[in-house]
Amino acid sequence: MDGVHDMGGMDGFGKVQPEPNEPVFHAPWEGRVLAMQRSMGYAGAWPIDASRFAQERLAPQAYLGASYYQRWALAMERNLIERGYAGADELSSGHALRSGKPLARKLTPDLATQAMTRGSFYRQAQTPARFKPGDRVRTKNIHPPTHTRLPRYARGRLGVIELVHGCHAFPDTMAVDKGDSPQWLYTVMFEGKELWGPDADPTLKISIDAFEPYLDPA
Amino acid sequence: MDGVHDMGGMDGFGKVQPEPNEPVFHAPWEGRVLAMQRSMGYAGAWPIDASRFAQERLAPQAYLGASYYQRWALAMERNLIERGYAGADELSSGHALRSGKPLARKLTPDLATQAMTRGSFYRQAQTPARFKPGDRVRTKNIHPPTHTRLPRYARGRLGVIELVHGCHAFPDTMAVDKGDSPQWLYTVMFEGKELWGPDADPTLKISIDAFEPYLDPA
Amino acid sequence: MAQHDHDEHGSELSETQLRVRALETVLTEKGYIDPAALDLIIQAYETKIGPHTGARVVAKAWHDPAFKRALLDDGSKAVRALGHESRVGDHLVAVENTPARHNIVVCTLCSCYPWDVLGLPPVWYKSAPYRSRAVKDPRGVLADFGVKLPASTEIRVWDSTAETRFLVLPMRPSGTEGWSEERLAQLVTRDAMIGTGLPKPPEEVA
Amino acid sequence: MAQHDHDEHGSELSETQLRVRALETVLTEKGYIDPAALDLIIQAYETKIGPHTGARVVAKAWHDPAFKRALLDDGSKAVRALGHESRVGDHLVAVENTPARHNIVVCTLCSCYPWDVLGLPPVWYKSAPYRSRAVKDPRGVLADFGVKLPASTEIRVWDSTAETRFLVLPMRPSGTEGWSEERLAQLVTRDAMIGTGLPKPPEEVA
Repeated sequence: MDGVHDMGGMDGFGKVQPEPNEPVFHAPWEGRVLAMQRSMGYAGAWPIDASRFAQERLAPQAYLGASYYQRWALAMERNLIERGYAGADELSSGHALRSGKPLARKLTPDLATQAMTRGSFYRQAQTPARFKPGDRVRTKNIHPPTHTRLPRYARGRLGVIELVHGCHAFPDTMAVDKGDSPQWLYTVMFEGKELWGPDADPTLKISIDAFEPYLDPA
Repeated sequence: MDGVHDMGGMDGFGKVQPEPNEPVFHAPWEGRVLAMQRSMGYAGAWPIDASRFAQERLAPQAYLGASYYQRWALAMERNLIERGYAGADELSSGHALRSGKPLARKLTPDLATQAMTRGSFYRQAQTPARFKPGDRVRTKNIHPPTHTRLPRYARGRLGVIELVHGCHAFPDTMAVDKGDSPQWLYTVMFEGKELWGPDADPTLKISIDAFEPYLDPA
Repeated sequence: MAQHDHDEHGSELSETQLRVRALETVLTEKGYIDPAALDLIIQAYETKIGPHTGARVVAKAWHDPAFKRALLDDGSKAVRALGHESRVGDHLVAVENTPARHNIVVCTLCSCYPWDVLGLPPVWYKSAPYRSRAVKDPRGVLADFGVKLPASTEIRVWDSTAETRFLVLPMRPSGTEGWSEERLAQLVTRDAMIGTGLPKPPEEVA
Repeated sequence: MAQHDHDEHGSELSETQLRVRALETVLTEKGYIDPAALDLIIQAYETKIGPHTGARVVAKAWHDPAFKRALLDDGSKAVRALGHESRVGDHLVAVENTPARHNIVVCTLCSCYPWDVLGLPPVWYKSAPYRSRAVKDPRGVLADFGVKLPASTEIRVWDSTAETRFLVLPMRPSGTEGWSEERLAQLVTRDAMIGTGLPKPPEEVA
């Protein structure tokens, strides 16, 4: 979806403000949210793409007004309710009012640290890769109303395949529970002026990682 | 600039909510803001393009959080300060602390109603029109950091000239006090699928009014 | 500010009210504006300028084929020739609905609107939902207004990105043969002239 | 939740704190999560997983040409072979700075970041100013960090739009000939591995 989360190239947000000696968490609740997210992910409650899509569906002003972990918490609440893991009544009362839904597994303390490594998104290729390094491609001008990882600033643009990352689970289908639909994944490199016009920094090159369905030969 | 004001095609804002029997103003201050704006415009304090550009430069969250007339008021404050008509100290104290800057004219009660008609933006053409109805054009993919009236959703897209509106003052230069730089103005029509991809409503056609510098022959 | 002061007397002033009052005081004290002129502008929008002007234009176009041609040819010139008490500036473009094509007007970048013929825009016209969706999902927007058009009707969206202003000329409802201009004008809603609505059915007008 | 409770004891709880506590209670009572496992995850990010892992990887690449080749060839495999206590998942890609090219990593769509080697991302990395500007005006972003590169240096921005994760391999500072891996690692800042900073100059390390 073309939400405010898709902010690459948007002007007006001001300067980047690094924080010296930044703590890992700014409040204890941030750590709880992070750990709950990882724990529910380990349990197989929903894929990471569904977490992102739930964040994207926050109202634009709410998205911009919330901190990173606040967005996570809001997205988690939404996924819990939408997927029937908890009711809005339970979240507002702060207690379970019904028994839970079965989950594939549960993250217990003995498994906690080993479960922290990221999972693999590699999948068995169904078809040979359509593109190889050096190939010229044009990204599609698509505007799906659901989750996609093709940012607006890089749609309908001419680029070059730089890396082939193998075949990966496809976020666009994962986010809406339509399976992992494995797709070849490429790093596609664009000249700055192709994305930002003739006044762009001439030394600038930008890449995205693009799934094969996002690309046409050029 | 690619600000959040450029929201054509952005998803996530929800349904349109018509208000039955809506009043002209929802609070008396709204009318004061509107009338001050028109009054300062009549006085020649700054062009309408500078009002828009000042709104666009509000922080994205502030822009989305403010109502229409709140944005006008914030933009007016910014133009007053940036152009030396009033100091931030005066606006915060609520009183003039220094004498005013000369203005071309002043809107007095006897002139009020006749001054309410919109001004003309027609200008003498410097060159013949480059395009005529039926010509195919491609909008440029430009991303100026300043004010422009070429929306992001219609950049780098193929369209057809539908109407020629004559030669008009150019907002891109007006907004930054670089003169009216007269330019031919055209209604350019796009097919829905050219803007929104193959899944667009096949009956949809969208036009923008585009100044000649936004267009290349196609 | 007399009326303004009176309205708010005794009520708690919001931050915005206070800020706007400070603005007006500074501009007045600086000699830039005359509050009495502001009163007249506000009064004009509250009492004189509004969609009834556009409605009369539409009704005349329905009634008078020569005027309709003139309106579609040059909106500003045609409306000015009517000699309305509210003047009409340049760059007004009238766009005609037909059985094959429905027009909708929006301004995605700010909220440009044909003030001279419709008055000040409603809040929804200036809102993010309308500005964002009208160019991408106009049928969804029409559904928000309870309007459903045949799937075959072309939807033509006009994004007001310059100083041109668009007035939709809706289709004359059937069953109004022989009606006077005045009676026809009662059928013409503001939303019908933006394209988010249709004229009233004849039976709603006495 | 013991530590969590203790930290907040006696202090006023914010709306967010209360909401997150309700969430944890519901998930625990439903049997989905074990708060003791959460404690261990938090503890790991606070004490074990962080940019020191990436710094050791970079220092080894500076020190050992064979490892550097392996790292650039397959980041995940090379780092896993080091046998760090914090495990490294798939899809890690190391990108090398040279005098001709400077790499910067961003995630415009959310905030993807190589947690396994750098720990959790700083707030600025997740902020709208960074996410929006890094792909369009990376030199402006570098200026916000006080970094100025030659105008001729190519700026190569990697937008992490999939599950690949990027680690910048910065240039080894001159004047560090003969240094041990441990000493070299002290030069490697987190920002240098994101591309918004440069390694420390040798004189800053004892």
